[in-house]
Amino acid sequence: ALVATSGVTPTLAEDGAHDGGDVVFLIDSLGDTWIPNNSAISSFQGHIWGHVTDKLLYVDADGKVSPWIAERWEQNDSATEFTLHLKSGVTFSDGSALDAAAVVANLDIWYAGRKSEGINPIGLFPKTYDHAEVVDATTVKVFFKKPTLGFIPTLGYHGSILISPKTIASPASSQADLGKTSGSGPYVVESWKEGDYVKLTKRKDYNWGPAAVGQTGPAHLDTITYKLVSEPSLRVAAVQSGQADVAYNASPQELESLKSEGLTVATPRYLGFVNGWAINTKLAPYDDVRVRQALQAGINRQEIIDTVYTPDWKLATSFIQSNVPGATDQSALLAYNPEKAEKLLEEAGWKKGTGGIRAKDGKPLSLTLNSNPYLAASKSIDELIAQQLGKIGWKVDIRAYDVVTFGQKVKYGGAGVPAYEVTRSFIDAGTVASILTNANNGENWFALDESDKTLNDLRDKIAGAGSIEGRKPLLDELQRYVLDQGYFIPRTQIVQRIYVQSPKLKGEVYNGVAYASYYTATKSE
Amino acid sequence: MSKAYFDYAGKRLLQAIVVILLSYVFTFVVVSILPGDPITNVLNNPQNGFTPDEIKEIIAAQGLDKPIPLQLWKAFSGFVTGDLGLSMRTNRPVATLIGEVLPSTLVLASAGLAVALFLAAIIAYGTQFLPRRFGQGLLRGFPSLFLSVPNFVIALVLIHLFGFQLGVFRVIEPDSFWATLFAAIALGIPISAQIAEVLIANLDHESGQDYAAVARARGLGQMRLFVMHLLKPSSLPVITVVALTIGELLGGSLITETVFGRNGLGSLVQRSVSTQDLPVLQAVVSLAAVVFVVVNLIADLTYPLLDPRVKLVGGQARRPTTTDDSSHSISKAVTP
Amino acid sequence: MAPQDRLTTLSNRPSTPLLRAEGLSVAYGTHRVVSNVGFELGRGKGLALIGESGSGKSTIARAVLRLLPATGHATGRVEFEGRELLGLPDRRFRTFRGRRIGFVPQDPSNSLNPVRTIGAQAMEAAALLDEPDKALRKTFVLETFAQVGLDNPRRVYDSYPHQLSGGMLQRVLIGLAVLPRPSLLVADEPTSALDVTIQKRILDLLSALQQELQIGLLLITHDLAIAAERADSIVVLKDGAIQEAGSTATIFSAPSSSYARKLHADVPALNPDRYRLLREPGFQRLGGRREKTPKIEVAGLTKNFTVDGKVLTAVNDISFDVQAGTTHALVGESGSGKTTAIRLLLGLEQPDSGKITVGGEQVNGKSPEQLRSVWRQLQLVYQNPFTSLDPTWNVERLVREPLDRFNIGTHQERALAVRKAFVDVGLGEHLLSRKPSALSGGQRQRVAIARALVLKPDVIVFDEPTSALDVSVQADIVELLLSLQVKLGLTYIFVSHDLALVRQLAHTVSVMQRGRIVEHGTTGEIFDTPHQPYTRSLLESIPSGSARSARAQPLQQRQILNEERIA
Amino acid sequence: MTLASVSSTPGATAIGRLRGLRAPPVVILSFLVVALAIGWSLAPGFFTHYDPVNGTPAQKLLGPSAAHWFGTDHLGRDLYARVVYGTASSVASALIAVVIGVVAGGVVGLLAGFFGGWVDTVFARLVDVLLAIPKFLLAVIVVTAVGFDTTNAAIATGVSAVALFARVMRSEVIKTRQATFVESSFLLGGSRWHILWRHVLPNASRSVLPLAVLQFGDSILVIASLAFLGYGDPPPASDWGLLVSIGKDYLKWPWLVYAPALVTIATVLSVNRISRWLRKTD
Ligand SMILES: Nc1ncnc2c1ncn2[C@@H]1O[C@H](COP(=O)(O)OP(=O)(O)OP(=O)(O)O)[C@@H](O)[C@H]1O
Ligand SMILES: Nc1ncnc2c1ncn2[C@@H]1O[C@H](COP(=O)(O)OP(=O)(O)OP(=O)(O)O)[C@@H](O)[C@H]1O
Ligand SMILES: [Mg+2]
Ligand SMILES: [Mg+2]
Repeated sequence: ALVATSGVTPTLAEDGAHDGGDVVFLIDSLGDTWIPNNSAISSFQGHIWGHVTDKLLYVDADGKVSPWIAERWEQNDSATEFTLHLKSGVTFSDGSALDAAAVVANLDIWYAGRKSEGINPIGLFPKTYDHAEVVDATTVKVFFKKPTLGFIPTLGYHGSILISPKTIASPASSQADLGKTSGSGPYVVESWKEGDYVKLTKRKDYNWGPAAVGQTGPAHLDTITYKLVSEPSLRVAAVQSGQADVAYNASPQELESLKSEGLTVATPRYLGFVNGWAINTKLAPYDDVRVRQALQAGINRQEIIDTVYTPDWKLATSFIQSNVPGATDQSALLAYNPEKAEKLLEEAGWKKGTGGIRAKDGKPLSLTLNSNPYLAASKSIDELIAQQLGKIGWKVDIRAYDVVTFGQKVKYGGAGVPAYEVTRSFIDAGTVASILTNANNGENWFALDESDKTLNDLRDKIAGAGSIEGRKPLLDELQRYVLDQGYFIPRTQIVQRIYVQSPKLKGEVYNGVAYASYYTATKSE
Repeated sequence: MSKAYFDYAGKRLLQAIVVILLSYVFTFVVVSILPGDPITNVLNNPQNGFTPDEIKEIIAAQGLDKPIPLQLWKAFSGFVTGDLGLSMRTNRPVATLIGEVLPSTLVLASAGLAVALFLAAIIAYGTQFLPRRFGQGLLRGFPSLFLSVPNFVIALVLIHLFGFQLGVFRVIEPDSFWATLFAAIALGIPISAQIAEVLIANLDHESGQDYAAVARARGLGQMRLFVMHLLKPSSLPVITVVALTIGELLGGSLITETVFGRNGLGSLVQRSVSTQDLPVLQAVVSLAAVVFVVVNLIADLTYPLLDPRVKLVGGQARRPTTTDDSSHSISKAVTP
Repeated sequence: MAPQDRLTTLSNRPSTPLLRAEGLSVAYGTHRVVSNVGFELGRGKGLALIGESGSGKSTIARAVLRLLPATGHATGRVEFEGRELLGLPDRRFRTFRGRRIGFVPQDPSNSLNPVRTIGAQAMEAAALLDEPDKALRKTFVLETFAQVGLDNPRRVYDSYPHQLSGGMLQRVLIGLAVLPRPSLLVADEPTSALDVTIQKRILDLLSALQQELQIGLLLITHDLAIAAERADSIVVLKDGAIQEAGSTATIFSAPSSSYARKLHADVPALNPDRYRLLREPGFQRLGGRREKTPKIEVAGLTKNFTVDGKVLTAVNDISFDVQAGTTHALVGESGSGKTTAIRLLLGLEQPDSGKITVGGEQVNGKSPEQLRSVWRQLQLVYQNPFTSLDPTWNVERLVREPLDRFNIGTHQERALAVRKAFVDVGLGEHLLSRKPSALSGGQRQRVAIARALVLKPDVIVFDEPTSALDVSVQADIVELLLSLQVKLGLTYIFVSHDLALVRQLAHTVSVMQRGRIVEHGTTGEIFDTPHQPYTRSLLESIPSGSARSARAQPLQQRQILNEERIA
Repeated sequence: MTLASVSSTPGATAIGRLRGLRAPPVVILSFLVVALAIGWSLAPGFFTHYDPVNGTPAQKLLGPSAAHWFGTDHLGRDLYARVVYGTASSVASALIAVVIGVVAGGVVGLLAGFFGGWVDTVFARLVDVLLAIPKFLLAVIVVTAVGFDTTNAAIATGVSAVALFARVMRSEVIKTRQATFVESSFLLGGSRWHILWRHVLPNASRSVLPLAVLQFGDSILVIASLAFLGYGDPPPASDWGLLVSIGKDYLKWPWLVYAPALVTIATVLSVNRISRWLRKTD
């Protein structure tokens, strides 16, 4: 058989841990549709896709890109043509080969979807994609209409999962049945039930794991069962009492005592923005930089961590997570300084009135917070911040919507949305600047349009930067500027995925989007 | 009897069909009040990075831009011909989704009903045999208490006590016998209270009737009086009440299933509600209505055959007794 | 042991009375309703407990049968064949129930379990016989059914209670009570829920059984005439205490207590001419101005109802006239169409054919709006004072309602009119602010009459206005009505099945049977020279009070039945 | 038959009857509990000096003690204060639900019962639809349609109770309509409207009152259940159901669940006892 050229020879883990074992992973939701394109970026279904499918490239927790199904890759100077060299001998669980043709089929469906059937494109896949060609069985050439530096990191992003061409060709309603979908991952779906569980069994002939995790052969654990238990306290209690092995999304407050009971607690951070607000600068009074700066100084971030979270959470040092390559420490701008905040507000003309609420021209200083439904602790933090801001004269209203209504009503720059709460991952810090503004399909987070010259300038320079080294000072400048202007108000670094795990289970790895992979894990009796 | 009975049955059948169809339309209208659905929701999430053009194209491809009445008509004609359509959230046939979860809910609901009947019978019949001062007051207090404890509190307490503290069942295997039993208890307790209240009211009423005194004067002991005379007339009207609790069994399963982690109709509704998966909601509501209507139809059609007191007049069943003077609001509310 | 043997053994001990009560008091909770009652009943004798409603009759019966509700508590002594009953433990007392002490309840329609067949319940009574063979026990049941005069015992045996008429049910109940051959039968108003004609048959049956089987009968009734006819001795109760007790003859002919005397005077059957003076003006009008057009004219009235596809003629071609200032009575057994006739008269139902005029105005064929002017002159007083007054209104508002509705007079005038009507019907003004529930039955019926009177109508229609009331209350109301008639010249239509009452107050009478008027005439004509056998049978059913006259014919069947049983 | 009721005092109100000491001790206790709940909702500041919204984060998750009767929550707020301040919204929303149920259901039942014929048929089918959809499911769907907050949950609960009241009202109206006193009023010149408003409505309402009281208790539970599923007001509101719902995520600190749960149970139980007593004395 063909042996991967750059792989570690598949062996059992050296520490003598044994094969076998069944893991039960308790999860609060199993997401919605299983059509791969539509579901791959779901934060719940990503757990399953991570075991059932492979990606062309691997991105680790520090954002480092390494080979996986693609052993090597090249690009032309203008970054409009890429050549991918695939591992040979890789097969999907339905027996078909993961060859160049399969990769082209995947690239095509990622880009275009089949909209009339309800198969969406992968939204984050570069819109500049033109087409891809099979050069030979293990070589694919990809063409773009415009330079697309982000293409390579995108291949390691969780949306870019490789699916068997047979599955891709099947109609949407068949794709929606997870049991009928074939990937090339170390596990296959043995059985599943919507809203109930997904049971995975290991694929014995798997032999093409990412070298970066230190293992390429078959997985050790026999089965992994993702079981839906929607109550957080029940998930944790089940792991405590030994009825399950992993509880996902435990309540942060409980973590300390769980650790002291000997359970493993993992709070991996993904690569992306910290949890915080993008401020709508169109909406009074947040069109006044002094008010924004007062907001920046009026939040006691340490108290958030002490009250709602645990020391596993990190203080925000910038508006991007500190593990992102290129993140710099801007803590000075984020220090809690209520006196400064009050002074800024006084200067801006907001005087304290009845009940300690500040007002100007008869209007109270108010802030409406729309708690992010994707982050469990969001409401508690909002409440706490409301208390903190209340002390310096802010009137804070909290609204909580369900996921759908949130999606409908709460948008960047929306009329009733002075502060949009961000929970967002990305792979490459280079893309950040363009998201913030409205150039090139940017999302215009601060509703600045083209009004802020400095920001636009930085954006253009970052986009045009030739090397990572050259980009670094520009990124630093961007971070300082955005925070100093009070455009983005960080709360804490985000831990969107909390794992409480039985001590018997060891050796899992967390990737750049903080998913736990049990491909490398073992379980002792 | 028989012509009157068939008139009555025919009329009830027709009503049942009308109600089922209307409930379908009703759900559609209510759920359509709020704009939004799983598909546009995904598209509108900025994190997913769709361009406005893409969004428009996909929405048009799904027919979601059509006027509401047109969508209703399409869905409704499908429903009438037995096609429940595709779930917008999961893209799978609604019938498959319901088929997957229905057995679990049916098991839970039947077990819940069994628990409810068992508890109600113990409480209500117990009042007939316990000494008036001590035990009766206690037993008679149970229904009120049962009606006052939130369903989810019972469920939480049961699961923590029996699932974790005592380890009677494994919480992650909610379909096992013991887990089902405790879920059924959580579901059945409030319902048992309603049945028990009606039973007690009926028993009080019947044992206060002259015929009970006359039977006692004929030398019957308490036990024989109860078994031979009171049991049947006081229990028969419970058929009607039980049929009406079907709705609550299905509705209550929403919370019980959520807390116990069971995958049934209730939790399907919860998942669909939070994403406004209209086709599923409509199908589930219609199914609930069908079950409710059919069960009540059966109850209404068999009741006149079982209870000789019922008179069928002008297509309506009348029981010329008397729950009136016991003036018990629940039984009043539920006796047609 | 065959029943006859037991009968003989029992009669061997004549010294102790069958039932003896001494110092019997009963309280419900703390509320004492029977105090210190004592009486004696011999074997095969009859004792009647009489008294107005609420005087404690049923309570005594229940105390003897130990069927008091949980709140009730009896003290004193009740001896049965020398054995004290009240102190016996429940289990021991149970052997007396049914076997030695039988019970016939008041309301037959509610005294049998509606969801079990008669047979099933009869077999319970039969189980008290010392007869191991089930088939034989069933034979006994069927025999007993025949004995109490049920025509088709087998059909009765298989029926559910609702499939039988009230009279049949009462017979069944009596049969079940006597089947185990008890030595004491307690009958609590066994006929008050029944028709006059059936009432007589039942009472005859009880008397016959009492004589034949030597059963002691404790009969409870509020009707002195019945007591006089059926009992050897009488106990008169008022407010739970004995007013007078003694042999029937003495109490009936020479009541010593004033209460017993009033009771005697109030029974219509015993005093047919009590209101002679008050009725005289009406008779004069009747005789004098015959030629004038009558106040009410009813001609060829017919009304059909369709029930489940079957046509039922409730009123069939009836005609009658009523002269102004007189009382016309409609009598007949239950279901004969009396109520339907007066509902047609009032315009509450439309006749299928026929014509009705009241005070010169035509009633039939008019809409409710058009009838308002007729109703101004024509009022109805219902049978049941408990349901004809809105329980949420106070009395003053109730009586004022018609004035408000017809917009009569100013506010003050209305208040005055209400007070006047109140005085007219003999009610105190202190009652004006009360709700109906705080009034006694008699008071309520007076309020109902006041409501009709306050409009000063010419005609008042009464649908059995006193049948729910005590004799003494009834007498008061009748007197009131007649004096109002004298004073105001009102015209009455009076519906009743109580012929004795009708005889006391009506001027003319129509006798109805199955929707037709079978006989028509002045009170004198109808009561003295009835032509129709139906009328005669109605008249015969009036309890006359002529003591023990009606003791029935012996049960001929009995001999034969006993022979069969031995065979 | 009605002899017993002859002695009942005229025009007696519930309070009057209570004062007549004919209410058993349990009922008096129930009235006290309800009175306390009303007190909490009208003047919460009178019952606690703690702030329900702003706590001391350093004092989070303390157990019940003399200083904090029900302990403190995850943000260091006094739970007793949160329960007390949450009463107004819990009680008010249950009231809204009852009012909607009684008024809407009452009107539908009244019209259907009084007019009969096609009016009855149309209303009866609508009510059947509401009845055929499980009450809680209906509430969930309605609250989803109108948006998540406590008032909307109350509306949803009210809507789901409409069928019950319509049904009871209708049968009461039909019963009353056939009552002799109604015909009697008709004969005495009463118009249809007069009879409907002055006779039928007051009489039919008599059995609706205890049911409304019962429904009040039930509404507290339904709204709590909706809050439990996350369909109520967002924090820092402190409706009882919401408190239990938040507390369930902190089951290591069980008072966060038990304190609001027990308050809810005590209130609903009291309301139920009062309803039962009203039913009996009516
Ligand atoms: N269960 C009870 N609880 C309390 N009081 C009762 C009860 N039953 C009867 N009473 C009262 O006891 C008194 C006597 O009632 P009882 O039924 O013995 O009278 P009665 O002479 O049989 O009257 P009627 O002729 O109306 O049948 C009445 O004042 C009645 O209100
Ligand atoms: N609305 C109706 N629909 C159908 N049948 C009716 C109706 N009203 C009366 N009947 C029938 O007409 C017949 C006469 O009834 P009605 O009430 O006039 O008798 P009544 O002489 O007043 O009897 P009672 O003495 O019992 O009051 C009965 O057979 C009754 O069942
Ligand atoms: Mg009596
Ligand atoms: Mg009549």
